[in-house]
Amino acid sequence: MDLAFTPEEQAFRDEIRAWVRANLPAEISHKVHNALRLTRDDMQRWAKILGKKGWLGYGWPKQFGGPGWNAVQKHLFEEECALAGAPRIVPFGPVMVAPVIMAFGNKEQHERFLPGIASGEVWWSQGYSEPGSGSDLASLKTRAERKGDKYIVNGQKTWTTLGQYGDWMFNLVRTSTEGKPQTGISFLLLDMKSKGVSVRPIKLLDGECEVNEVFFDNVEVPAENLIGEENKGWTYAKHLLSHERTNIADVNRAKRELERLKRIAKTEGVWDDVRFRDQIALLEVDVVALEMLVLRVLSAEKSGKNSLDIAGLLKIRGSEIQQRYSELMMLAAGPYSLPFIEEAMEAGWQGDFPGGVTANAPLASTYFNMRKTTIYGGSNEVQRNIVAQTVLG
Amino acid sequence: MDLAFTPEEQAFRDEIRAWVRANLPAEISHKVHNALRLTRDDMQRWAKILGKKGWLGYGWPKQFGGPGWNAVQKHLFEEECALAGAPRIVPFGPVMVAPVIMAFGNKEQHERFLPGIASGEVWWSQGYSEPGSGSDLASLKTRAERKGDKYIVNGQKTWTTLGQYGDWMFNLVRTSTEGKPQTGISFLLLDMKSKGVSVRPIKLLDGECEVNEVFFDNVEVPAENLIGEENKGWTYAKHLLSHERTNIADVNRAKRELERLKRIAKTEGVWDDVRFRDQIALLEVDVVALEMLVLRVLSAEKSGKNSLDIAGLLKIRGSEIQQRYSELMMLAAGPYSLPFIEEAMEAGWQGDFPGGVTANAPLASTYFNMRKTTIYGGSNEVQRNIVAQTVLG
Amino acid sequence: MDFDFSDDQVALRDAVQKWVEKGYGFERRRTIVEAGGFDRAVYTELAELGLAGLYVDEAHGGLGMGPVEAMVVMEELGRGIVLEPLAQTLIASGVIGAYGADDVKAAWLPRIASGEALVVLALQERGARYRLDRVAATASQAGGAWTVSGEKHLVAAADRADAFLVPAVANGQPALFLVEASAKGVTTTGHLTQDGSRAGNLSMDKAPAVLVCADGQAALEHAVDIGIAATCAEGVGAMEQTLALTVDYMNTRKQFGVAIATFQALRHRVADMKMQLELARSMSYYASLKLNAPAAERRAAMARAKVQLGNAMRFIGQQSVQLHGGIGVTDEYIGSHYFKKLTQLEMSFGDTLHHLGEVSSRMQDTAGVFA
Amino acid sequence: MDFDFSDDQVALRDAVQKWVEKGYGFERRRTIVEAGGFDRAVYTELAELGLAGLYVDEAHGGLGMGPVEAMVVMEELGRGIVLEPLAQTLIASGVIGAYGADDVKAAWLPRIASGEALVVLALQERGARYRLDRVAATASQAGGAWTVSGEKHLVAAADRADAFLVPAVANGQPALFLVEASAKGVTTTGHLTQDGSRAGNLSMDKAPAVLVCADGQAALEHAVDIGIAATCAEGVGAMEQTLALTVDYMNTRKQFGVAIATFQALRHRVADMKMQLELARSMSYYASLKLNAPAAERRAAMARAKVQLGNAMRFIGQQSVQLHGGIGVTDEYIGSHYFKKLTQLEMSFGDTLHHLGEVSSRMQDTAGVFA
Repeated sequence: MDLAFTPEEQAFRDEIRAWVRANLPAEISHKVHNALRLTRDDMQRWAKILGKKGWLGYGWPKQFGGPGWNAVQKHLFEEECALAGAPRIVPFGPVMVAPVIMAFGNKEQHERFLPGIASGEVWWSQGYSEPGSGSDLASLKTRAERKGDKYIVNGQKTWTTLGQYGDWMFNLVRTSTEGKPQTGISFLLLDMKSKGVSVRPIKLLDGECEVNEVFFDNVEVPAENLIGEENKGWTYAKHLLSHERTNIADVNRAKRELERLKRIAKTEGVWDDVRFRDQIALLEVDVVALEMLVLRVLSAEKSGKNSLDIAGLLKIRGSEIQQRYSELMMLAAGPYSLPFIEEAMEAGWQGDFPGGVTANAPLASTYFNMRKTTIYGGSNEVQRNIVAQTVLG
Repeated sequence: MDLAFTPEEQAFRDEIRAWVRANLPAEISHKVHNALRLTRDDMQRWAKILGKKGWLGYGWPKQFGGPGWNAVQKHLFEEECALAGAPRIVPFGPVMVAPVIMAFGNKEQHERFLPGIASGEVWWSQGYSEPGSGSDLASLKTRAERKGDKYIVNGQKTWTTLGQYGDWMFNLVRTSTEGKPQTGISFLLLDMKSKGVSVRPIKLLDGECEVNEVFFDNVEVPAENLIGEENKGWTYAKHLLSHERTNIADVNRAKRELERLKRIAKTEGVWDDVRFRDQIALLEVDVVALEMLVLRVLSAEKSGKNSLDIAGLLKIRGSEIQQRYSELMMLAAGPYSLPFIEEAMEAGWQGDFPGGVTANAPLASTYFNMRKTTIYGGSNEVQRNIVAQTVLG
Repeated sequence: MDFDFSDDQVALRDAVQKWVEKGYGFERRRTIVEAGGFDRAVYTELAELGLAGLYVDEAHGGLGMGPVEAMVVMEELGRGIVLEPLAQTLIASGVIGAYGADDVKAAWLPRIASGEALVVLALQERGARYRLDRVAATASQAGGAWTVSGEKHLVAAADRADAFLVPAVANGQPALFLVEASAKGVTTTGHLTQDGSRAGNLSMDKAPAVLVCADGQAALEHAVDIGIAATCAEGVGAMEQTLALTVDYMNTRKQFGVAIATFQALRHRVADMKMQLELARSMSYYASLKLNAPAAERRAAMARAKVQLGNAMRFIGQQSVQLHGGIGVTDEYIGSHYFKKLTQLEMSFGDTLHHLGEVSSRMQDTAGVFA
Repeated sequence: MDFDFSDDQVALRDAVQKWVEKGYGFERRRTIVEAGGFDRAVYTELAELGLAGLYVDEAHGGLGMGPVEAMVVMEELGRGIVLEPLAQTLIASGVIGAYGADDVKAAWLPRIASGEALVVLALQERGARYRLDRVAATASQAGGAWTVSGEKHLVAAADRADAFLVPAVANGQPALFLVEASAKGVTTTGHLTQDGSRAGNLSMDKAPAVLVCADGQAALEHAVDIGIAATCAEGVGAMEQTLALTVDYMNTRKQFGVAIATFQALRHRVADMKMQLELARSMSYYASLKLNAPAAERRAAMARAKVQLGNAMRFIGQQSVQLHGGIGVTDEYIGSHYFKKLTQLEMSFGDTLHHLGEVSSRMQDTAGVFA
């Protein structure tokens, strides 16, 4: 047992750190460190920089052009990116669909789709949730009917994160209504520029359009875009979800944001208020405990011993912590988190924010936005069901 | 709308206060104020004093010899008793079985049982729960078979509070196994000195024997001890439970104990610790809010308007608050709550308690004991089911 | 001890409720937010209902009502998440009525009651946070006339108001002044706030002012306490509607073939929301019923109430969003606007931690509602 | 970064686990409680397993092991809610080993390792609460010999121990002394504590003493930190067993015709217990892995760990009782004894609020495990 990273791991970290600090554009990290609005260009610019280095698919095995890092290395990479203020990698391409394509796609699909994902050129979106199918995902209704060498897709997806920027979309579609709901689902890749696809951004409570509805009206999809076998899509989707992902805890971001919270508390004069500071202290304990939990999972993955089936715990705790730091930031600024000035969330805004600290502008919006974290990716209620199942049977 | 009690209510309170202060034995109130061990004699002594005044059945209507007080008057009586450090009235006779006897018993039963309850001479116990029937009370199995003019009772009750002192016991017994479980239950009064009754005290985690198992081995009970009709006992029991009882919130005791907590915090040197004091302040808010909730219920009962169906809320919140003040008292004394010296919980103990403050002796025991409050009387989980039912349907 | 509403109070509630239901639908509200968060026409409608004069005595053209009536009204405005700041009018009329000289009353109360003049409290200064004893604005007197200089933020409807109640230090002591929007040296700006309402900065450079009360600390505390009681009531209305929306949704939304209202874990959450709502309502009553108590008792009561309300608003707001799932975080769904309103109310007139500190520092040996 | 246990550590765990299962059943434990909460024979058995010498170097007859091994052992003792205070032995051997002069080591470490001498920390003074910088006991030197006077409470197994590690003020500074139970001027008393173990008062009236460390503050902090790490591990074992008992009960107990493990609200409670357990285990690892870090880093880590453990122990203990219902509060059911153990552990070596204060006062700009 050892808490310290090995010299090799430390050297790896140093290498990543040096490269990230040298290559991450300052104007982007400035936005991330201050929770300012990121554009599509910001996100894709960073993705392409990573892609060029071969690190956008940082979790990919070498055979598909990835760096072949182990769990600890992946974590260190994520941590260095987060602490440096890099935008989160939009996961739908490199993290979510790519492993499915690798595992269940054919060679043509590998060659056709993986390069665009690895380079950051092609923006992928996720088509899972539907208006009637949230926690009960298997009840999805979007139909794909096979007509010759095509599928004709009709239906609707929703909560499609950043779908307004998407080039391609991976979808769970219903290809059969026989048997259990899970058995009639297929995994289909779809060009979002196809005729019949329309995207409607959904404005969220913070005023931003982070998610979308995507409508399919007789969209023709070549049958070659089907991954694996028809009606086996649920298995592939589960494979994707079951992949132990310590990153869902987002502890590296939590560390960065805890440091930001402390800066805000100092600026706002509550750092020396025992009552407020205790709240930060409690959060600090929570973050350290979460990080230790993540490290335990990483260690188990690395050694293959003591495998820990606690992805649900990571999701629950990670999301609660994200909500808490955003709440405390807002409460730290107090009245000065209340002005809602949309322009003030743009980098370089030269206006006069009430009280003079423009850094307070996004705090309430972030708090509002973070409510999503206990809902998406399998709501925390669903996660608790899963955890309880492992404990109680 | 008015927060103040009316002059008449105030005068009533003054009268009660003067009488209670004049008649409550000081050695008993000393024990109550310091959470020392109460004997059967202590409890019955106070009951008889009340009984002589006609106030043991303080909720009884005049026709049965009670004072005929309204909801507010009953509350004021309870409050004055609590604040003066009177022992809680053991409810099984005057508060629980008496109203059932009044409502569903016949004239002979009234004359036979009510005087002994009103005077405090006869100690009653409750026979509801069984080992297999807790939250699911209707599944009870204790059988009463009619044989001529007698019932033969066999089975077992448990969690019978203070049953070791009981003279009589009211029981829910199964007289039929037909139909729904609820429909085969009868309400039977049983002399605990009958042959075949045995009582086994259950030692609880605090070392005290507050509850008992009661076994029935072919106990003969005269049929005249049946209340109302055979197989209608569930209705009578529900009548008893549905009686809106603000007293289940126990807010008057909470007020007394909050004051005690403040005294303990001062003695133990944590009153001036912001961190600890905030915990007391939060509890103070909780207690005031609970008291306001109780007063709202009383007002609604008094006027007959705006009836509030929130007994479940009172039970939940009241029990949580009881647990919290006992927890904070223990934490206030910290290390000095840890000695477990059973004799130190006797009034007048002259031993040397570690640290010199004998008042710390019962704190942990009370904390342990209070865990029962969220379990008994319909667990808080059952109460939440009930509340949810009223809100969600 | 009596918590029944009088017939008049019930009639008042019905009138406001009817106006909200008919006159203040979600679409009208959205239009107002898009236009900047304040609509004078709406404010005029409130005044026409008599609400702007609720605290103004009849001699000055008002209804001469008290805190319970104010509570009834604010609950309904909260239920409708009405943007226009009636709480500010309660503060201004209450404070001028209680502390103003006769000429100040005569000049302002009738105009406030009629809705002609919107007067708001300009309280917030940078560095004060929620503390009322930190006032940087200054007042000075020359030839019998006062002028005030200073900068206030988060002033409700700052650039749409007609006058401001302004705490400023005069002769080393805080005093309370009335400064007209049209006065020389006054500039205002405006912006939306998180709940969709309007606020702004008030900047005063030797602006002519009328003295309302030389003992400004007492008047300011009273002003804030009127605001706290109003906020508590507004919160209760907003929470009640939030819970109602949640219950409706849970009984409608199906997952796994059944309404999500059937899941026990969610049911218990709803029971906890109901608990918080009823505790909050109880403490809102308490706040309003203590609003005319002596200052020390009044202040202690407001702090207690605001702690309970703050916790309740946060819990109910957050849980409502959670129980709705995705739809709960969308702008198009009205529930998210209740959540934002509840969030902002928690930070109005002192947040939960601030008032916990007030409760803590004011604790006595005694306990309970009457202690 | 590696959290796998070595084969030796696994073997150590198995040995202790086996001893607990075979040698320390509920009935034996009950007998010990009834006899006063401490059984020297049990302590001897622990010593025979080598555990009393875990921190003693091999030169002095011990195993020369480190904090991870101590953690492994304490987890198992916690799982068995063993009453005999091995944590005290870890403290005494750790502190004497780190700070004692060679002759003190030679005199005591072999006897500690063999189990012949039980040495415990006599820390608690009235008025100190959990603060380590409040020491009232005094030491004075005459003719090269030290004597100590003072009164200590809640000393583990006070009247069964052979010697005490005693903080006392010497020359205006706290120093750490060793006082033998048999020394002149020493009197002890004994009583049960809430978890069934034994403690007592230690009274010293010019009792002859041996100086262990003149910089008593540093040694005392180190002693307490060894105790905190041990307590965390003990808590993890006790919580794990508490959860296991609860899960068994829920899958057995039927109400309304089904096992109560089927009720979603209760299932979610169990998920929250599992969460607390895994967070606590993580922080127990953290505490043990930081136990040999420089003092400032070590102290900060212990405070963080104890906050997490305190919250977890309280939550899991309380929820376990609640999920058991009536049986959970009975003396005859083993679960209630776990609850009492968890309660007492929270108040050992500083409770949650105390350590929250420590975390708060030690916070840096940085965040995380390595900050």
